Amino acid sequence: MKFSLAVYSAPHSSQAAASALRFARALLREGHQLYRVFFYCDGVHNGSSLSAPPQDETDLLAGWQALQQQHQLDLVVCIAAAQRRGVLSDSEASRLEKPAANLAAGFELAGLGQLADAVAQSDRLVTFGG
Amino acid sequence: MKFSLAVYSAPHSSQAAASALRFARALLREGHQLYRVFFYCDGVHNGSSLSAPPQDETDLLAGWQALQQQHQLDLVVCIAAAQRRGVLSDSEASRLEKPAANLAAGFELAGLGQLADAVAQSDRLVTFGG
Amino acid sequence: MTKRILALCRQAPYGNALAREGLEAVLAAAAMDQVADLLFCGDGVFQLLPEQSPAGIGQKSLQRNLQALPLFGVEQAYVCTKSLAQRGLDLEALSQGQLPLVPVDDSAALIATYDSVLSF
Amino acid sequence: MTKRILALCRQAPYGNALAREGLEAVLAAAAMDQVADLLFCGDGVFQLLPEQSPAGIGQKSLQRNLQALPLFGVEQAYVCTKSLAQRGLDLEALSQGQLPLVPVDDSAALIATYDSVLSF
Amino acid sequence: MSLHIVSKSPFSSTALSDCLDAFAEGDALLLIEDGVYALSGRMSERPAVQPVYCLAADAAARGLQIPDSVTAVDDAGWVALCAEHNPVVSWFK
Amino acid sequence: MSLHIVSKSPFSSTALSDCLDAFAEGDALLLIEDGVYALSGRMSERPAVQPVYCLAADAAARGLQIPDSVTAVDDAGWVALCAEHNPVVSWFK
Repeated sequence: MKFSLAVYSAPHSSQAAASALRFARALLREGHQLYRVFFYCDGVHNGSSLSAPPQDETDLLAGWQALQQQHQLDLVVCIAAAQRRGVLSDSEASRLEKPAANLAAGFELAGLGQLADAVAQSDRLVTFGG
Repeated sequence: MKFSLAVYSAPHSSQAAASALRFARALLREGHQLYRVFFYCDGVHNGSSLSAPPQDETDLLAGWQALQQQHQLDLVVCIAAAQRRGVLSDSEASRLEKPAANLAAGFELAGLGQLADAVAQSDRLVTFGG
Repeated sequence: MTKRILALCRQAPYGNALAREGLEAVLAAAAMDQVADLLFCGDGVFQLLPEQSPAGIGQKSLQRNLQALPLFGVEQAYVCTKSLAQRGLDLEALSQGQLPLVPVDDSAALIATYDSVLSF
Repeated sequence: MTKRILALCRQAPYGNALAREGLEAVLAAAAMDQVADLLFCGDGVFQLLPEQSPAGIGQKSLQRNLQALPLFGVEQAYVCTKSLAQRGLDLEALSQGQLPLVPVDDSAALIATYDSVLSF
Repeated sequence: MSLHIVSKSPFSSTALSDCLDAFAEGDALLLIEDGVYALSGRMSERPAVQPVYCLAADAAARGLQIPDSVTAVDDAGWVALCAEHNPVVSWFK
Repeated sequence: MSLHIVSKSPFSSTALSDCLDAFAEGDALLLIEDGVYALSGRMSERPAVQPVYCLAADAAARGLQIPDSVTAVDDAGWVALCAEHNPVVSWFK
């Protein structure tokens, strides 16, 4: 079955971000497909390359990146939500004349249309928020 | 009277960050002192130099920076909370071997002891969260 | 085959960003011909109060987003009557504008008719 | 003159970061000789349930932070009895460990005795 | 005497009811942000405590009328309430 | 038939009660994250709806026992519940 996930919460603030990663791993393990993970609202912070949790806390970024590599996941960060919150790709950083970029490898910025497309193309959409 | 503020919320996610800035402006206008603003939890995102809200939305970063310049405010971002969430100074970025820094001018990283010190030194502590 | 999509709008406006970002997602989907229906319930019904003036708190009115919905093919919105009653509100007191509001007593039955539900 | 500081702990552990970051702030203050008292109320009383095992959700137990408090001079913690009753909990069922728990019926009167209240 | 600041809707959060459980004679209540939804409908008629203040800008933002039993304040009034009371207790979740 | 996923404590959020208002015959309820606090105390004895599932890892994290009226699931069971039901409705605030 084809799943997509919508993630609205930042790592290290809400458990929902960690729940989404666990759910993604489990559905792939169970033989399902993961069409897309769409990071929206505070969820865009999952795509920040600068987060540095203490050694003894879970590194969600590393978790998403490993899963992305293994399964060629489509990890999409909403470009409008990310701009407001300061998650920028190289090209966005230069376009907006900002001093640095911080979008992590394995994630890409795209418009909200990618959420609508995920809903249309998937058998199930599961939202992680709060 | 000497105030300190504790800000726990990110801009563009919760109104609390905007409320804190309004309250800071008002208390200075009324002739009170602002000993320190301590950004904790998701509030550390207030100190990100990369946020780029749309032209027709309020730019809280510019607001804090203008107030800081005008009144030599002590805008302190909790270093532990900021590391987890990806808000890094130049020296933190190089120490943690991260590709970029994004702490905005006018803000500084410091430990949680600065919150305790703010409580001890101020007549009033007002918390903005949620 | 077009999917039937419901946006479940449960947040009051302005206090947090979810009400605004939810409507932006619905508008973006409609612009791509994925028209979602909307169900306002819980504190989401407060999005429909008339005469919101958020300039004093540095925000834009959400009512502009709501009134833009019909331009993108969203022709009506559902409102949970129980949520209204809990808050002492009448459907007639809400801002209808270009977006007619349809009262819903049985939100469970309504939700069951959709292929996908986006929670905001 | 040392200020009397109260940390008001109202959040359940693990679901969001505030319970953890609140305790970290209290520990940091105590390490600087600013010892705060703690009042657990609302869902904050769930921080005191025994036998928490959050390894399965990738988190560290908050109980280590609670048990560290006495090492920094926090000798007891207050617990709102009304919050316990609302949740069907008894004070005896909570994890006391090194941190004795003191039941409080009148949290208003307790709060009034402090110079500063940190909400978490 | 404490100032209690409530910033969440009483219809979806227990912030206000938890606050009222910790409200002492002589304390004051200030509604801000989504806390002003306490002015909506039935809850406005008989405030559970006195005095109750609300931020005028937050009520106007949300299209709410301020009943006679509640005192509207601007940002300067907000600062004054914080200066007049101690401790200031925030209820935001 | 819908799967309703509730992730907030019923003692501080209306997520669960709002969900129960939208619960149809044949739907299922899954408690995750702080939603598992619905297992605490009185609420566990007579579940308002059936069937009720909960994530075992979230209950264990919080030191909660799972009563007989509630079915514990692991992550694979969570995926299976989502595959078996449609739509999946999240109640997270």
